[in-house]
Amino acid sequence: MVSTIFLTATALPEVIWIGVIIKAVLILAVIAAIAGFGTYIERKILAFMQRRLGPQHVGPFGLLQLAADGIKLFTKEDIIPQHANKFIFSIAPVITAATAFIALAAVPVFPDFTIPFTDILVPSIASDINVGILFVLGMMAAGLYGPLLAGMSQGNKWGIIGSARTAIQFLSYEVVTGLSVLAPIMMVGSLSFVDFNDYQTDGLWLVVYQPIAFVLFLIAGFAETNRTPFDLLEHEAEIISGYVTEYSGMRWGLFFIGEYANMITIGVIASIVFLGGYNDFLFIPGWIMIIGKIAFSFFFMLWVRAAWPHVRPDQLMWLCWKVLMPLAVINVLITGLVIMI
Amino acid sequence: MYETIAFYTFAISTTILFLITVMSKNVLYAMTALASGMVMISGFFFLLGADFLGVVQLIVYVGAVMALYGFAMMFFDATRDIKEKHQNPALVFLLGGLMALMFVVIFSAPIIGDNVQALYPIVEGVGNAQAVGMVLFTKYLVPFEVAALMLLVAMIAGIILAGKKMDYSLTTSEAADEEINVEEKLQADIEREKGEA
Amino acid sequence: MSEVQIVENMVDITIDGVVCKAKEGEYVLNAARANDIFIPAICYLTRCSPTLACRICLVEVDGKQVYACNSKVKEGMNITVDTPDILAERRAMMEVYDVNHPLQCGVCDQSGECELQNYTLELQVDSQSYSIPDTKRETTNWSSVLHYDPGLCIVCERCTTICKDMIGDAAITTAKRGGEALDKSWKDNMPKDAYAMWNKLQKSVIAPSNGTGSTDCSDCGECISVCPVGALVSRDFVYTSNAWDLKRIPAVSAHSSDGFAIYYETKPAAIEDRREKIFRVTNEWNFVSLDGAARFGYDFENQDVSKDETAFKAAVEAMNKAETIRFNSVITNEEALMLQTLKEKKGLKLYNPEVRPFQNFLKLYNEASGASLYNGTTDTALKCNFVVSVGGALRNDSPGMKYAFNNIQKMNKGAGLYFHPVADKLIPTFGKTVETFTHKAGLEEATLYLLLELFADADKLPSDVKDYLAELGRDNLINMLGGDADAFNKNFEKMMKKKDSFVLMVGEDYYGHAKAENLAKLIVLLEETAGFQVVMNPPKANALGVALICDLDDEATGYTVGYNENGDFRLSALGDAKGDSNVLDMPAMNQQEGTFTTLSKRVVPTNVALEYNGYVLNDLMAELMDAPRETIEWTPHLPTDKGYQAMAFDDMLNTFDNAGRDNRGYLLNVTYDEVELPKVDKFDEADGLDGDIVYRCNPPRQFSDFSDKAHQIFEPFGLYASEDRAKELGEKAEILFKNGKITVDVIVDAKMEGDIVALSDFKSAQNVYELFGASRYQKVTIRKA
Amino acid sequence: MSLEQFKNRNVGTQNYVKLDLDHSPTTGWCQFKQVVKRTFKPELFVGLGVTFREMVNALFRGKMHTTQYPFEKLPISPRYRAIHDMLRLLESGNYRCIGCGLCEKICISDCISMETKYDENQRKEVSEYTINFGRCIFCGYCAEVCPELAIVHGGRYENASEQRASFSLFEDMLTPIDQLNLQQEYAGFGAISPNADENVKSTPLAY
Repeated sequence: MVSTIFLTATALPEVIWIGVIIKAVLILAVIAAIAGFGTYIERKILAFMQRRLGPQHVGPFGLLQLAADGIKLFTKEDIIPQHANKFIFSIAPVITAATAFIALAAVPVFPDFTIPFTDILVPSIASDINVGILFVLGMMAAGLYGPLLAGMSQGNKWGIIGSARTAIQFLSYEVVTGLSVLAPIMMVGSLSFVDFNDYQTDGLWLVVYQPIAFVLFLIAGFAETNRTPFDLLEHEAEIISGYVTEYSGMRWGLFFIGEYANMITIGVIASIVFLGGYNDFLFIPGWIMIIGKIAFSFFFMLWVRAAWPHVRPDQLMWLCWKVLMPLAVINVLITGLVIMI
Repeated sequence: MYETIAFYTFAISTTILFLITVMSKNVLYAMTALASGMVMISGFFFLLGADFLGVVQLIVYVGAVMALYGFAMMFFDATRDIKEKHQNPALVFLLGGLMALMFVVIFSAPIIGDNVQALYPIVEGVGNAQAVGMVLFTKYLVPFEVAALMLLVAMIAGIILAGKKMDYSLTTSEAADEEINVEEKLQADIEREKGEA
Repeated sequence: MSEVQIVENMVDITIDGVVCKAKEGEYVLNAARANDIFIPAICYLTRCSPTLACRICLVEVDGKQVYACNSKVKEGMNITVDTPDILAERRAMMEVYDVNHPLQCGVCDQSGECELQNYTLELQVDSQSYSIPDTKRETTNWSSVLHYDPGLCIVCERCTTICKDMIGDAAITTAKRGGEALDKSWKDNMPKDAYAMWNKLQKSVIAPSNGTGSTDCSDCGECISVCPVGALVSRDFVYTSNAWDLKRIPAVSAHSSDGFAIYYETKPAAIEDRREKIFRVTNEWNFVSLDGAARFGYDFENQDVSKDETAFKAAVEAMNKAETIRFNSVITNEEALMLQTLKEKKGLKLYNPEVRPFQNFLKLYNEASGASLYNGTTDTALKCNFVVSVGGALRNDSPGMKYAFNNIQKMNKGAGLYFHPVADKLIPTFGKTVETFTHKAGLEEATLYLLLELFADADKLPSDVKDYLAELGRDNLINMLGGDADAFNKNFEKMMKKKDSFVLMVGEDYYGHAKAENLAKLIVLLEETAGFQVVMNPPKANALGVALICDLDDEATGYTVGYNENGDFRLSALGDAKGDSNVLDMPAMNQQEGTFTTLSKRVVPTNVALEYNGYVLNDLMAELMDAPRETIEWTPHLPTDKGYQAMAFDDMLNTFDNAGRDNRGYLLNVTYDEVELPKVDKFDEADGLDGDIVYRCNPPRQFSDFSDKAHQIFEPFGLYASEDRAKELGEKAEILFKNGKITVDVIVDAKMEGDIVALSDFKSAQNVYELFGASRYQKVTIRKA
Repeated sequence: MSLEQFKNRNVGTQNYVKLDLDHSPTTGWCQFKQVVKRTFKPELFVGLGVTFREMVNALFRGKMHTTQYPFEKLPISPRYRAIHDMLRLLESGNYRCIGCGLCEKICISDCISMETKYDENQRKEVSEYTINFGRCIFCGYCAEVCPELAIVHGGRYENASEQRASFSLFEDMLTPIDQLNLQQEYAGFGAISPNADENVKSTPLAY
């Protein structure tokens, strides 16, 4: 997909290559680090919510727990089960992680900025394709092949159940995600994130116009990122670890990074599409606003995990097809009607 | 330059992937190759600047192939060791030959491509999505609506097929109880017959 | 000719309202026990005389209080075990026993097998009314095996009784304790019997009877086994294990031919060594008394054996090559049968110098008497009242016979005659009516003629024998055999009073005797004309089984495989196979199951006590020819024409019943054919040997390499001599035989008398049998070395 | 912690709270009421609220629940049955164990074994003693049966070790002689009952 970046970069002549590369590196490095750091945050927050201390002993406040985990993951023995399909088993985690990062290519995280003392303009987005939102959703959909192939290739019944659940859960919620963002897209009239951001520069946040779409998107987002209460495909109490049952070491870590990157992506999309993007808010600069919004949505996901139990697969499907999808369709209809009038 | 390299990369990988899809007996390989092939095809759309179509290709086919995986999961044992052996070398020969021919066509494509005129050239300032929308709702309105109708029919048919016995519960319905009763009756009959004998 | 039957009159008695059958003249206590009725008793031992030390067996007979252990059964007796008076009396006695008895039950070696504890609970003693200051009593070691803790002793005198009445050593007795005298006020305040018992208890303690601190006995350890409390314990066992941890494995002693019933008691050797180890040997002491070898010679197992395939292959090869198999009598019937099968199928020679003369002698006896086997057993011998021992060193050769000889004197008011060239100081102590003759070696025929003269019914004797006896003259014969005719005749009259059953114990000397045939005929004559029942003492271990099962050859030729014996290739259970490719490990007797044929003609089963992982003889058989899977599958195939039964090993019982009947295994069938009285030869007085004479005889407790291997048996290999003779010989002596010489240590046997010295034969490596040939006496030259 | 509260085996006097569950609706009207009640009660947000409140409690009101285990330890009940201790006589420092073997006998998982010998003082001495903690089920019978209160259950419940052997030998369980003054009298399972004195029967002694 590298070529995509090149191609779109050529379409934006004022941005020089180096800026795009910086942005790409930033995304890769920062998001990967944040994804790792996310595990620490998650443990801490879940602990606090259960009145525990959480990681405590590696580094100050346990901050270096991440490093310890990293070392552990990298040095662990890489086990490939005897009856697994070795090739597929090996590439499955890579699919998850890679698609998560590729999706981020089309996501604007910061406002454009110039590196001080140089003319290098770092664009807000690595690749501002005009169908950005669809591209991100598409990439996240492609990312589902990770769990799917992982579960199928490992020769383990829990894996198979995990991948079966992947197939139904993602296929179903893909529909809800798409329909829920369709209404804002209709209002903005563009698929580009930058346009979404710009649309909200002067007006109110889109969440005010589209509260139902926002809630639907959040719910679908939980399902897409495989988070509690929809973490059916690796739910320990039922299916050991689902599709990651046989994974160990860094292969397992890649799934983890992919999951956290996806959480960030969902947070970014929610922030830009519904919560005003990286626009300045009163006196607060835009970049702080966007970080705050992403952080909140990340925190919200953890909060929900601490508070709510997860649902059964049949409840999940019932909710998707019988509640959320009709709601989304009605929402789209009403939005269309309002726009027409 | 980059387009050329990208085009050849996509082209070759697409061809090879689909060949694997056709030739492999391992359902996992076939399906995975099919899915990746679909992703590769979307690359062509991006190359041509048809971002929207590219993304649609991604979303639609990725989803569709995932449904196929569902069937694969149900019908095949993915973990079984499968020997990749072909009983019909003629077929391999034929497909190999066709592929070689295809490569020739692919390599000559840029030459031919020079002479191809776009039917609906990209209009500056008009988004990809709009362009597709405009074409769909003007020139191809009737086929589009017919296709939509067909999908609706298919959907309803699917619902009916799947939902035929939706209100029939194996655990609680009286019908099931009756079935059990029937079995009991049968058992009783058999015993009575035995007794008589 | 027929089996000796001792007729017993059965009478009816009533115990606690139950009508029982009992033998007339039996003690009430024994009658009750035989009928499964419990009468408490601490001091009484079934086969010994009543001690009356504990007085707990008090019962009421026809309204009168008597002691059950010493009142005899009469027709129509009515016995009440518990009356309120008796219960009060018994309780008082138990309380007295518990006075000052240390409460060390936690560490006491009796560990719950304590009769004091049992009776205290049985009689519900829950409080104490009596007290007296305690005396300090130090623990002592009486010998290399005996450990005595007087603090725990309740002076029931079971140990002294068994030592005197059964073992015959009388090595321990009661002694003064120097305890506090009882306060006279007790006499009026407590039951009479309890007071008397306490009075005695407070004054006495057990001590060696020779006045020194150590016992001078055969170290049989029977006193240990009868001790009801933890006062007497084997030194090796003190504080090493609790009784409840030990697994009891019923077995047969592998040493003497008595086939004593024993229990190997095993448990894992140590925390770090989980292999089973034998911790001690116990016995049913009411019915069997063991000798020192049986009790202490238990750890002769062949340890740490694994299946050494190269040695096995070598063994198979050696067996194929062999012309002779040399073995001894430490072997089960099954193994003997295997060897016999080898002989039949492969034409091998079987060479066993230990058993060969015995087998010959049995055959001679059989020809002369028509009986397939001698007619007596130890059990029947114990019921006789006149016992004669000929041709055997009773103390050394056969502990069971010695016990019987002694017990007859003590229990049956019996009398005894002991003929042997080697004088033994112990035998005369068995009783006043025991006469010993120390005759010249070689004059064994004269002994039997004297017995004919003394006991034979003159009417039954053939006239030529009668004439010959008249010609010899009784006094002349007595004097010829080293006796004093006048003194003997006087005593003999006393001895013969009220005697009605006679037993003749025949020892090993006769079997290899040059005139064995004549001796056998004379024995038959004695049997026929004087009503003697005869018991022959098989030389060692399972000699009788080997003699009956195997068809032995006179000499070894060619390539020889030795089974626990010397040979070109050796099968050895002695643990000397390590690193020697010419030796294959075999299981020792405590590592294998099988049957023994005992002196009492009983086929008894023995079981596996210790693990053995190597090859057994049956594996070799399986390799050489068809063999069943297990050794014990040979058991039903023991030769029935020799009296064995087709009984499977697993069907054999291994118990005694309450009346003391031996139910182990089965008795050999003995057949009797009518034959004419044998014609006996005269003897020549010149056959008596003079000069330096060596007698092939082991010290007590030593029988074979196996007993020697046991760590608690110390009797060394050597030349045993009386004190005087040993002084003459010095520390080491060289003995020159006709066909070789041997240099050995000279060891004093304080109980021996005279000039004849005894050379041990228990070490197979020393090959003493080769030096002696068949006879046990050899004229040699002995030099100081 | 006193022993008395553990000696109270009278189940039922504790303050149990019984769970009061709603009855499931029987009529249609009841079902309707239940649906309405559940629909308009923001239970999901109650859940979020609870967790958030607890977080605030933990972070700012000092109500953190964690015991930092290897550094902090909670007191354990005297009746807790952890790794055994072998006690010494307080007066002389000798072993209390007399080697009677009752613990070995009663052990239902057969994990105790011991070796005893006749020592130079003519007493029974324990020469080797081991408990196989791989098999021990910590039932406490050994402590209960011990007539000398020599083997007791200690408070050492951390059973990780480099080798199994570093637990199971007599010396490891024995009170170190220099810490004799720290040896606690055992209060738990198998300890003598508070009224033991009353149960002793006196016996006349002449001295």
